[in-house]
Amino acid sequence: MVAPAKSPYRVVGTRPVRPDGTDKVTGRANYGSDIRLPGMLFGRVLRSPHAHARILRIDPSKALALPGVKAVITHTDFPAAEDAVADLGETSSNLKWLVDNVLASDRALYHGHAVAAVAATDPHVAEDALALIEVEYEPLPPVLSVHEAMNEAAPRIHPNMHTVEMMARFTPGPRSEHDIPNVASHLRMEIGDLDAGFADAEVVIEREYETGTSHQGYIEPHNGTALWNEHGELTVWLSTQGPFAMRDSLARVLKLPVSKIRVVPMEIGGGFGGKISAYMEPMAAVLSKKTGRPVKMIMQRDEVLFGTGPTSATYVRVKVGAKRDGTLTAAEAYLAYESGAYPGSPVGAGGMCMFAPYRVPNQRADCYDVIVNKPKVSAYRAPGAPAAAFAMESTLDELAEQLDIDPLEMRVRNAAVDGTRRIDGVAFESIGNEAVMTAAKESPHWNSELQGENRGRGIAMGFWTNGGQESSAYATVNSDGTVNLVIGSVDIGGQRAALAMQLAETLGIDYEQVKPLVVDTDSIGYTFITGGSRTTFATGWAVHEAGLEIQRLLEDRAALIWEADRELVHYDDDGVIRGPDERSLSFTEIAKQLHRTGGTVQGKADVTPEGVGPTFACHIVDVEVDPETAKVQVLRYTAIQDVGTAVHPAYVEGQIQGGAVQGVGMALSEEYVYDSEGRMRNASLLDYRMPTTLDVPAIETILVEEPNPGHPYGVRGVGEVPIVPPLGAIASAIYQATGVRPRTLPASPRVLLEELLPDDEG
Amino acid sequence: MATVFIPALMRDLCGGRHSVEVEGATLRQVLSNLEPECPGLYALVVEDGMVRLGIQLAVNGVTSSSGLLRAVPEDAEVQILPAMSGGQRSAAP
Amino acid sequence: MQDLRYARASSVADAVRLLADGGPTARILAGGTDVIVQARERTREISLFVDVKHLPETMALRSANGAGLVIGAATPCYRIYGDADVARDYPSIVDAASLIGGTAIQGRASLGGNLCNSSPAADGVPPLIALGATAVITGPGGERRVPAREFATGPGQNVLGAGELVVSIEVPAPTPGSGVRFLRFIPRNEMDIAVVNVASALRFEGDTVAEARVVVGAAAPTALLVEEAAQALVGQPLTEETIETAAAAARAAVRPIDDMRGSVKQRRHLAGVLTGRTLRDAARRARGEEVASHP
Amino acid sequence: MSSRIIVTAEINGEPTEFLADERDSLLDALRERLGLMGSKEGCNNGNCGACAVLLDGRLVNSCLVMAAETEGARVTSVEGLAQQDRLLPVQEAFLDHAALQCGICTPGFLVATQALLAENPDPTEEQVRYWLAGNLCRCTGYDKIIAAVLDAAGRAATPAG
Repeated sequence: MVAPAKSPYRVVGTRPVRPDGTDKVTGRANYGSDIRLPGMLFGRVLRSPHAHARILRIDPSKALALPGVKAVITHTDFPAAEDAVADLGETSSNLKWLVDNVLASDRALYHGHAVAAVAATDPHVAEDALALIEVEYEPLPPVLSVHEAMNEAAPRIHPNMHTVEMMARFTPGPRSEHDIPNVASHLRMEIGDLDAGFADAEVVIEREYETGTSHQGYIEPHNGTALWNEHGELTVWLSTQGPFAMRDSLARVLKLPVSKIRVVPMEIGGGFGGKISAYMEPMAAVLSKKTGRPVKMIMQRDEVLFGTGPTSATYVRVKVGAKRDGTLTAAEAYLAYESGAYPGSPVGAGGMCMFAPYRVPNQRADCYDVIVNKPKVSAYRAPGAPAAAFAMESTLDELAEQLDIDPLEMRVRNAAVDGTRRIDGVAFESIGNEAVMTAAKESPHWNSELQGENRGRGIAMGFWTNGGQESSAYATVNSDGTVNLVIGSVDIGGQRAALAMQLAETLGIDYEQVKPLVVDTDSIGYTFITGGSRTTFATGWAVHEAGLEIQRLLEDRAALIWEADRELVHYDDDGVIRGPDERSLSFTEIAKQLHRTGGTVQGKADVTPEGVGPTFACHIVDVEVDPETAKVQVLRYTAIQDVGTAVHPAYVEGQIQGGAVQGVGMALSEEYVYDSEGRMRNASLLDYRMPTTLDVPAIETILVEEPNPGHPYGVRGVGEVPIVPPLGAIASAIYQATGVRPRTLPASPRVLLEELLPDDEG
Repeated sequence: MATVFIPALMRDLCGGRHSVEVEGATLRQVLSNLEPECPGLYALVVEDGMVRLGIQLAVNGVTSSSGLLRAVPEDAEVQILPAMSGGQRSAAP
Repeated sequence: MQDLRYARASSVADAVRLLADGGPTARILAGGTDVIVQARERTREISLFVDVKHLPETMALRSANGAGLVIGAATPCYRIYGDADVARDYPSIVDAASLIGGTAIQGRASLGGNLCNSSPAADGVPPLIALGATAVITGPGGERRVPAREFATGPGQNVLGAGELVVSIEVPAPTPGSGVRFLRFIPRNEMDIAVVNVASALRFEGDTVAEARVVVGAAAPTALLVEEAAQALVGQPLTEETIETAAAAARAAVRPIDDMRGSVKQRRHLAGVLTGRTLRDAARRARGEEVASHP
Repeated sequence: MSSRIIVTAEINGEPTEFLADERDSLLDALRERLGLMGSKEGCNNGNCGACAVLLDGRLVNSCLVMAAETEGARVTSVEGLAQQDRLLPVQEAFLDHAALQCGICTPGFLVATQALLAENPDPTEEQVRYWLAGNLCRCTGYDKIIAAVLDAAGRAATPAG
């Protein structure tokens, strides 16, 4: 089933213009950096030039003497700092890490680590002041890769930290018998009997893979404006994926009750997981407290690259066993992911996702979270999965080739189906994995012939699951028959539209009758982040529930108006309330009468939905590799994905296309380049190479609509999985084109050329 | 009876077993009843009366943030999983 | 942005005076695509911008028949590649001007600025050297002319003395039988600094190469005129063999460095590849065949 | 010490006099001095195109223009594209094609597209991609943007009835 022949919905599945669209094409939409307040000061951050250094002394006196400079802060200005310092040791040091990552305390742990911040009357003056803050450093040897970090001789970045055997990140289990240097945690997932599985195999191959550090690359730099007023109330305006998550972080760092903090989400210019953590916001708050004035802070682009959270650079070793007919018998992986300066890489997710599209009875993944002197990693679209999938998909491809089986057929033969157990023990239910593979097999792209020299075609699968968590919504009926829909989920790419559509569907009214509004943390119940592929799913659920409450209340009102038996009054799918004696009132008609019959009506819902739907994707890519320069050009790209019900298909396609192109960047051109001292050398959008319009072709999409039975409209999260398959697909395509299989990504021309060049040249 | 799947690194607490069957109508009851079978496991999963940050519990494969009060149907499967969704709270320090 | 002043020159003489008065930290502001970034990122000390975009001399673009081409030092790229005469007679200049940065950069960036920024990887410079162009310099001591190949003296360094500025660039008129081509290698397809770039200029007499210039950029402290490549070509028909000899000469002549944008091995190899490709295209253009600069 | 200058320019069709810091870029001046927040700062060194404006009709990055340079010049930012209450075809096309997700790059793309169509009313897909290569978008993978631009060219060519 590629798409249902006839949609059961009136609004869901259509492609209306987004409610915030006009503001966004006229320049009127207010993003975080667009805010201007009376008396506002401008803040800037001084950052460490060293990857690892003891901070001996910070002297702000010259900066403070500069006219226009109003305040300088360091780590000690945070109220939580004192407690946090005491919280050393091997147990959960979350708070210390959180505070230290915002502003370094005794040591700077990466190039770009914030060490001080200044507020001044003018942005130019604030910048001038940075140069006047004196910091004395004692440089320490940096640790720059998982291999270096895990070596016995490596300096311990957190001397008191020991490896814990963890269920998951930040959850200490027993201390490991083998304390591995700079490894914060080791997580093992296992099902079946691995040894038996490999004994059963007729072919076994084991390969190693590495990926570089890449950044979410949102075009809008981080920003935050804070006003801490005389009553001790803090208001922060910013671009964030999670206003409530930010409120929580601020409360912890600043030791404030959440009720004293109001976070106002402005429009957000991209996030992809990177705009959740606190960076400058607590600094802006403390600078505001110190000066009594609002303080606005905006990162420069280089700060975004070296001062926020990119994704992990990774090392993955994978071993796969199969029968001659291609049946997989066992799969084992060793994953070591850089977490940056503090624990918390997404290595567990990598281990959990890499084998998920396949039915492998015996599996094990050992996942290591490794500290290095680089920025603390942050979530980035399907965190951890792309690198791990690259390793598995490449190995599977090689296995298929050895067994002389078509790579897609190899996947079809081993496809996970309902009832197949994942490595974490969960059995799949109602998944679209096979449907995606079938759609790939039937796609025009797969059935086209690839002609021309130096060209190759690759295919790869990807898996991700979407999140549930809390969401709130309420909706008020206006007398003109419209509805104000109030939500706490930030709109990062069409969420207002997708949510308004679901409410319109529930109420049987037109999309245009719903006016969605994103509000601050004082104005709605706790709503988890816009991220984790959860908003259309979970906030959509809340919106639906709010709609159902409106239905019930309007039934009550109609019964009252008609003096009819409540049981005989029904709100029908077409938005008409019908009662006895063929009486009926349309939504608009009853809306008009509300004020005269007892007042307005409001539906509300706070939900924590279960029933999250796992998603699968299959990408097909054709590339051409210039044999003389090793430059890879993507010629054609098709992304097939199980999207559940596509609420607004254009934005679903957009998620897939955007995710695929970010994956192309990871595969071909994006990586952090460090020198031997651990300084990032390419902290600009010139040299951190995100794909341009010329680097990618049109991205064809095939939406496989396998509705999620766990959601009223069958919604599955769609945003993350499209970044998972591109790495493996492109690597395989390069192999087909050149005979060289990239095992380190990005496969930049520089790296690939080494493989393609004749040895005698030079 | 619910079947609790034991994560690899907690199996030595349970005599090496991959899964254990216990009674319980809620996750809290299931985990409490598991304790005699797998001493020490409860403290690894529960902190201050709540599921630890970074862990999620799945009932029949479905995770939720409803915590320990969640109902466990008869013959359900319960898994103890690492939290992993994009941007989960635990992704940030 | 470091603290600086802005002054708009009302004449070339005014620009010279402003520069001289401003001292060593005064800089000419043409398109600004390099110097504004340098001032903002404080990679170069600048206290004064002297804007020269309001002077007829620096904004010129004249290609009188047979008398060569005069490009004002501040004339932006888009005007250069948008000019039909330049496109016909000096296509390698169009090759370069149409790929420096993106469209918005080309709305401002100038070849004079590219020359004066003196980056070893400047895309505008190799075609000028290959065409035998001359920088017309004015300063407190009057006017002087310096060949483009002698202009840069090292990364970020050039022959300009105190108070001197480049007013224009003169390019000799093409001779019959000549063809030119510029290509660069970048990892993306736009918006990158060249890993290596090469400009080639050929003049044929019949089938024989009568004159050849191969200039390799980003592979030495300044763009490199590879005499050995020319020697391998001149006096013979252009064949795959002579092209390979020239490419080998380019590979042998370059003195590249390893940096974040490319490795020594990669640059050396690419110098050969691009030498071959530019020579083939230059020959096509010499024969009157169409070789497009850009879509 | 910073010094202040007064600049007179035509901003979005209006003769405008504004006070600027001599160090201000045109982007700084538009946003901080004139309150025109439509032009966005994505990289502040000419590599993303989010701040693109027309300077005397020519597409430039406003972060790479000094405010002082605009004395006597004409500047058109995204706020100046729409005529009275009518969106331009390119603005309509971006909405209809869902060519924006977060929308932060959109002002730059719209200004750049307007400049393209003024010069080449009927571009090929390759020409569109070439012209827009200096405008980065991280959300869309460009697919729907290119479709919207090609559609806008068609709409502009067909006068509304």
